[in-house]
Amino acid sequence: SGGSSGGSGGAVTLGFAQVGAESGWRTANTKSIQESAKTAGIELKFSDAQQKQENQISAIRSYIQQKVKVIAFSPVVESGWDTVLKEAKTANIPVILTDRAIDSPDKSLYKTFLGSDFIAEGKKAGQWLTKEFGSATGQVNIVELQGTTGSAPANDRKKGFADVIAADPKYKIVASQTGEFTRAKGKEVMEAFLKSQPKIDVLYAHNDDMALGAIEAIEAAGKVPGKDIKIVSVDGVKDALTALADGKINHVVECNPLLGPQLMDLVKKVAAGEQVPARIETQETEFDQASAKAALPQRQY
Amino acid sequence: MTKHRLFWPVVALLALLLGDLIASPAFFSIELRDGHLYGNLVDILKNGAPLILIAIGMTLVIATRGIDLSVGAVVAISGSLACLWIADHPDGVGATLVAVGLALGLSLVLGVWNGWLVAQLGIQPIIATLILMVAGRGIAQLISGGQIITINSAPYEWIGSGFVFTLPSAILIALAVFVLASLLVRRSALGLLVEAVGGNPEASRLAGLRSARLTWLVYVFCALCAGIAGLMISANVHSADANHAGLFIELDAILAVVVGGTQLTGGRFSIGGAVIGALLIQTLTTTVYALGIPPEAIMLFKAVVVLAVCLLQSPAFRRKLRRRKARPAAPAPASAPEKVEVTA
Amino acid sequence: MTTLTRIKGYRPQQRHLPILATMALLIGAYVFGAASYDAFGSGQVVLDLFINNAFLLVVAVGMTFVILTGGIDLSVGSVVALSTVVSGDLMQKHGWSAYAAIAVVLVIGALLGAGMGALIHFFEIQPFIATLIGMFFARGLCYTISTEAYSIDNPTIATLAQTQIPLGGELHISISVVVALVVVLAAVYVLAFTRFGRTVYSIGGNAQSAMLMGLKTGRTKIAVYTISGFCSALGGLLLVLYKSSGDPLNGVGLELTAIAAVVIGGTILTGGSGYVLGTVLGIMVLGIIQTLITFDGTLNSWWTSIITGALLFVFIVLQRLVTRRTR
Amino acid sequence: MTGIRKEFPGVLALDGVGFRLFPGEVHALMGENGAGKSTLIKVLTGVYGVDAGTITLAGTAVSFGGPGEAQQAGISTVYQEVNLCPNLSVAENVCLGREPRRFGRIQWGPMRRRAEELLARLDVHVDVSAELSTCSIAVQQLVAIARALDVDARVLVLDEPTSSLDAGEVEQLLKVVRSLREQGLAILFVSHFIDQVFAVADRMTVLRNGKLIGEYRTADITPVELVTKMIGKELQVLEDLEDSGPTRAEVADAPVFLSAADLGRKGGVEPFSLDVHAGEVVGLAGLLGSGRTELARLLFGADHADSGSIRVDGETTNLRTPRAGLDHRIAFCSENRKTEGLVEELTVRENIVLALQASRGWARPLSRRRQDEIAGKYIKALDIRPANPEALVGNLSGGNQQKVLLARWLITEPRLLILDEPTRGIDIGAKTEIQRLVTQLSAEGMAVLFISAELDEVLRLSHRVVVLRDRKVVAQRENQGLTADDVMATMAEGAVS
Ligand SMILES: Nc1ncnc2c1ncn2[C@@H]1O[C@H](COP(=O)(O)OP(=O)(O)OP(=O)(O)O)[C@@H](O)[C@H]1O
Ligand SMILES: Nc1ncnc2c1ncn2[C@@H]1O[C@H](COP(=O)(O)OP(=O)(O)OP(=O)(O)O)[C@@H](O)[C@H]1O
Ligand SMILES: [Mg+2]
Ligand SMILES: [Mg+2]
Repeated sequence: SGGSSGGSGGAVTLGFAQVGAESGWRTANTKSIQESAKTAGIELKFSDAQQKQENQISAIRSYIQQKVKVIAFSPVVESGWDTVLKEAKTANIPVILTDRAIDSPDKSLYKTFLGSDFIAEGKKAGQWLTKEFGSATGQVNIVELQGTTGSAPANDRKKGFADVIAADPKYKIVASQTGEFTRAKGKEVMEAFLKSQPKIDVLYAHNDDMALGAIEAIEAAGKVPGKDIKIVSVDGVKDALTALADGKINHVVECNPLLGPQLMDLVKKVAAGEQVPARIETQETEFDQASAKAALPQRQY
Repeated sequence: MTKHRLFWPVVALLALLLGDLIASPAFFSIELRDGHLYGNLVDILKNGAPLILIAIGMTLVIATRGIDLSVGAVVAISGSLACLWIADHPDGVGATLVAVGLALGLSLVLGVWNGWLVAQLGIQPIIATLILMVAGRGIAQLISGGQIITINSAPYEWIGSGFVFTLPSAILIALAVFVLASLLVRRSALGLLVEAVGGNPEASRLAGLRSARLTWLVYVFCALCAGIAGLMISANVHSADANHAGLFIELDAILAVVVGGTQLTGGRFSIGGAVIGALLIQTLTTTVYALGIPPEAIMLFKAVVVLAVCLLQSPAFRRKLRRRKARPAAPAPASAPEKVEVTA
Repeated sequence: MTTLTRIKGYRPQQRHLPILATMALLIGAYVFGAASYDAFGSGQVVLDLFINNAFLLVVAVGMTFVILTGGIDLSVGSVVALSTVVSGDLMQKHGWSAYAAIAVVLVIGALLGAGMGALIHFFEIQPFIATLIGMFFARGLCYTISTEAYSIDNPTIATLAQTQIPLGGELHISISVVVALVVVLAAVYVLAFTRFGRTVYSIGGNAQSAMLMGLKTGRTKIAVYTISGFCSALGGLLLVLYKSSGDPLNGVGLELTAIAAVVIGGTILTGGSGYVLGTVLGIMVLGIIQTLITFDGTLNSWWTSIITGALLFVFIVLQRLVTRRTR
Repeated sequence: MTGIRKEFPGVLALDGVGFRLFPGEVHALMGENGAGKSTLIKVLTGVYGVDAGTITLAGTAVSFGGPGEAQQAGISTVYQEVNLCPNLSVAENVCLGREPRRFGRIQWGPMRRRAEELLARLDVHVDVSAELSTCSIAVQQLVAIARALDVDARVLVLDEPTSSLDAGEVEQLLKVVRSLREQGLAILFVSHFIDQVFAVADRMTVLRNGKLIGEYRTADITPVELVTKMIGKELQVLEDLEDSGPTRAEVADAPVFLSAADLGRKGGVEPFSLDVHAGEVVGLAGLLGSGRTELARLLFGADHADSGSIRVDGETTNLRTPRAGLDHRIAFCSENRKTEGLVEELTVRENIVLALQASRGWARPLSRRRQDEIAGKYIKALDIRPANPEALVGNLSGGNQQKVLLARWLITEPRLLILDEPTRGIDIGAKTEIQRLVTQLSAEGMAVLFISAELDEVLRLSHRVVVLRDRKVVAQRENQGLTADDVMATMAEGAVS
């Protein structure tokens, strides 16, 4: 393999620098990109940064060396991209951001952003909660399973949720701990919550996996997830939708990883020098029990 | 009594538990729920079981002056393989046994691989096992297709979250391995030979020890322990997560071993100490959750507690402390010289 | 390699063998890359190795000192993160000048290192544990300062970061590379030509003997960890230049990469034997493995890990075989 | 030093010991193994703190925080075990901490020259840029001494500096010591060689079991009196050793146990042939670095031979590893007990049973009772002190460590026992005991290969003497009427046997 270079031939070469393969969500994201590149006839140079920004930067550098037509990447973190993106700009290679935004004030460094808004996801979860418990009297005790400390989705989903529930003092987060986005930790932390908190009404999990782990802890404690403790989480992976269909989860806010087709459209447009909007949100919904049941058969990940 | 090797690790564990009791009296409450014991202490045992297992294996590796960074990857591989098999086959005890056999067989092969690099090629252990640490997670992802494999098999789940006589099965498995390892090591000559190889490899070689074979053995044993731990971790959450299962567990395991009184420079080892160390670390984790320490502060909290534990265990620290205390009380040495002789 | 040296009639010293072997392997890998992938052969790819790994190089140099004494420093990743976060905090939140922030960061790094060294020397806590405590502590400090990444737009930092030093043709390096090379040269000098440097080796050879020989082992041990802390802080600053950001999640797992680089470079983990130059080569090995994979560009995530491991294996085994055969 | 008391957990190493040292004298510190000599020296130089007592240097009370401070105060010490850095060059080991510098930069050239000069004073000529670990233990010992001589010292402390040196080196060293005495240095000298002590010391202090027995002028005491004071009872000197062994004729009739043909190793020893009969004691004689150890290692399988073959009991075998040697019931007791012999953090018992256990394999452990039995027996037979099988070997005195190592090999009941400097650092009582043991074992049919820097010892015990020079076997002599001078001559210039 190898030996092929950007400009040669008719095919557009896309250099894509992925964050890593840290979750099923991410794997679905990667798969979607790889598959839709194939169908779109785009030659894909793919690299996996193993969750390290340094690696992503050096991958982008090597794409510049290889003179690919377009560079796309999902930033590991929001900041710190100016230097390398300036190099890309100097080399006249357009850049597309996927999944996460960057916070550079210089908007000319990239052509467009395609992805989701973590704060909005947190807000949606909060809005569901306020609707669900709108009529409740007395304090609503919430426990929160945070993502990896310091990571953007954790920070933003926490913030969006907190902003919404701050409106009413009856919503109280009685315990909030990191479950590191994993089932095992989600379960372990929930086990401890169940012992230290006398009354829990709602669980808000920053991703599905932690919610799925927590469900097992709740069941082991002899409680009924979805009834005794209501659960809302973010992502919308298949397992979570199944649990939602079974009534063990009450609400799932979608964060869609399947942005391959949308990305390839954009790549073609950008490569052809067409104008594209500066920000494109992926199509995302929210699921309740009914829509989960409906969506399950086609769920790929 | 204070001379016993396990004295200070046990004191440290008890001190931490005492701290918990003071901070949250409910910490110790245990009740019977759904026919099994339920409480924080039970959680510590159950969730600590995988770490205990790995720490046991790691102890022997460290005793030979080695280190095994690949245990986390082995955890992921073993769990993924077992869950893959179970997901593809109708559940039942038979499928579970096959899955367990496959996973442990593969773990064994991985241990042989590590042993080969260290004992046969003579590569430094940290690098030799780093290879599998890096590649192993990839292998696990390859097995699982990068997705979390969710399973539904009561017999398999029993390994991680079942109960026997109201006690978590995980801790019983860990206990069994502990007893087995202790017997194997102390009832046979393995313990002595391992300590000799770790204490002075060249002298051991000249004393006629087959150190390559021993080295091989400990890496295989360690990988097997990690394999069992992998089964446990995946069974506990009914799913295999190739990306996160056992992530950074090698650090915790090494910490457990060292807190348990085994030196990283090899030689004398204490499996019991490693078990205490692992329990200490798990207690610390559970404490963090039970006391509601905010996520931002967990690391600081851990730093402080581990520092306190290590200082408590450090003979040098105790010596200095004692001297400081003794100084104002008795400034003059007991037997002062009567006359000063002029010399040199 | 064997034949090459024989032709010249030059017998390399036993202790230089790992370095020569690594160098030969690196050249081999480069030639392979240049033959397989377009644009790999351009000199800039080599320079990019330095540009991308400048901060890691500095950290690994500090680590080399520690490992030469037979110790280990697990705190480097966290200290790197702490340095970036503190820089971000001081410059972005408190509006400090870049130079003041840099000074403070370096002092913090050195102090943390000295603290760990003191734990190791005075209380005889094993280096692994003492620096693990340091690792927790520094990472904890990061989170307490900020759980979110700072985007650093300080003009001084921006200029430093984006200045390219042309080397003729299309080739260029960054200021970080210059800093890293200066650190490497300083370390080479210190280790080879100062009493302190030789004491470092002697402690690694046999700490007890070094003490009985009347060397200042305690002071040296503390100094070594101080150097490592300082280098980590400096590495953190280079990372700030590299990424213009201060992120509490920076450098997770970096300690292992640094240790791996040092050991691949031929330094023995039990101390007493090894060279800074080896560490530089170790970094290059890790860098070139990654570059090869990026240029290939067809591997999905898990194959990336597997191939990285496999290439690491090939490098280490070849290195091992070469050094063994010539013995 | 007055009223010095030092207690280790469970052992009272020094109990109210006083000691005086005057400028311009050589003062010998005498005592059995484990009497407390090394401990006293370590207390003096600040390695250990004292529990009680004072140290006065030139009228002022001092207390050193470590060897570094002691050195600064003008006390230069050679500790008993070779305490150098094996990973550094010879030159560095001589000069470490005092390297010639310019603007803080170490001058490597001058440093090498200085090391060469210092070693030349001891008549040692080695490549000073070679790594120390490539040097034999004797050379290492000389390097340590050269290092101590380099200091601008007022006090020179030598703890068993001669334990693995042969006569020539010892003579050279004593010459240097005398000249330093002339220069007004105070010299503290520890040795188990009574004749050396009487040759050089002006005064001596005797310790026994950590207690001060007395201080004597050399002129006022005879060797026999001294030994009596050291061990607390009369010593029967074993003059009749030679008679107790089998006669030469008997041995020649005994079957050949091991036979080496053209065995050799590049960089080690040149190919040699050697037959060892059952019940025969073969002594190896040679100067420092002549290749005795190398030869022994080849016979055991510690190193792999490049050429030649070995036959054991008439069958050709391939001794690739020490393990193979052990399986053929060959035992090798290394001269370097610290790095190649003992596992310091294990107990006396564990060290003693190690080789036996290794040969049995891990699955057939010696029962604890059996281990205690064996350990107890040899602790008694060799008078290992403290007589505690659970003491850590690292905490034993040098001589006692040597005995432990010897015990390890004796219990494997080998058919060929290779002893490389087995009496290194052992007091005379134990030395005679070991010599008696060798004679007795050979009478029982065990073949022994005996290496010692003391030619007398070799001659007393061996049936045959193999002489090496420049890593080459130059002569094999029947020990019948062989004198030390004969052997010396062969060692020095070589001869055809
Ligand atoms: N670190 C230690 N811990 C415990 N006991 C010790 C330690 N060092 C020495 N001892 C004990 O102190 C006693 C005196 O030992 P020392 O080394 O001073 O003897 P020595 O006179 O030098 O004997 P040798 O002639 O064999 O060298 C011995 O019984 C020894 O076991
Ligand atoms: N002059 C020398 N220079 C450097 N290395 C030497 C020299 N002589 C011996 N050696 C090394 O020392 C080691 C031991 O040599 P060997 O032990 O065979 O000598 P020996 O006859 O036992 O003498 P001794 O033990 O009294 O020094 C070998 O590894 C050899 O390479
Ligand atoms: Mg002594
Ligand atoms: Mg010798």
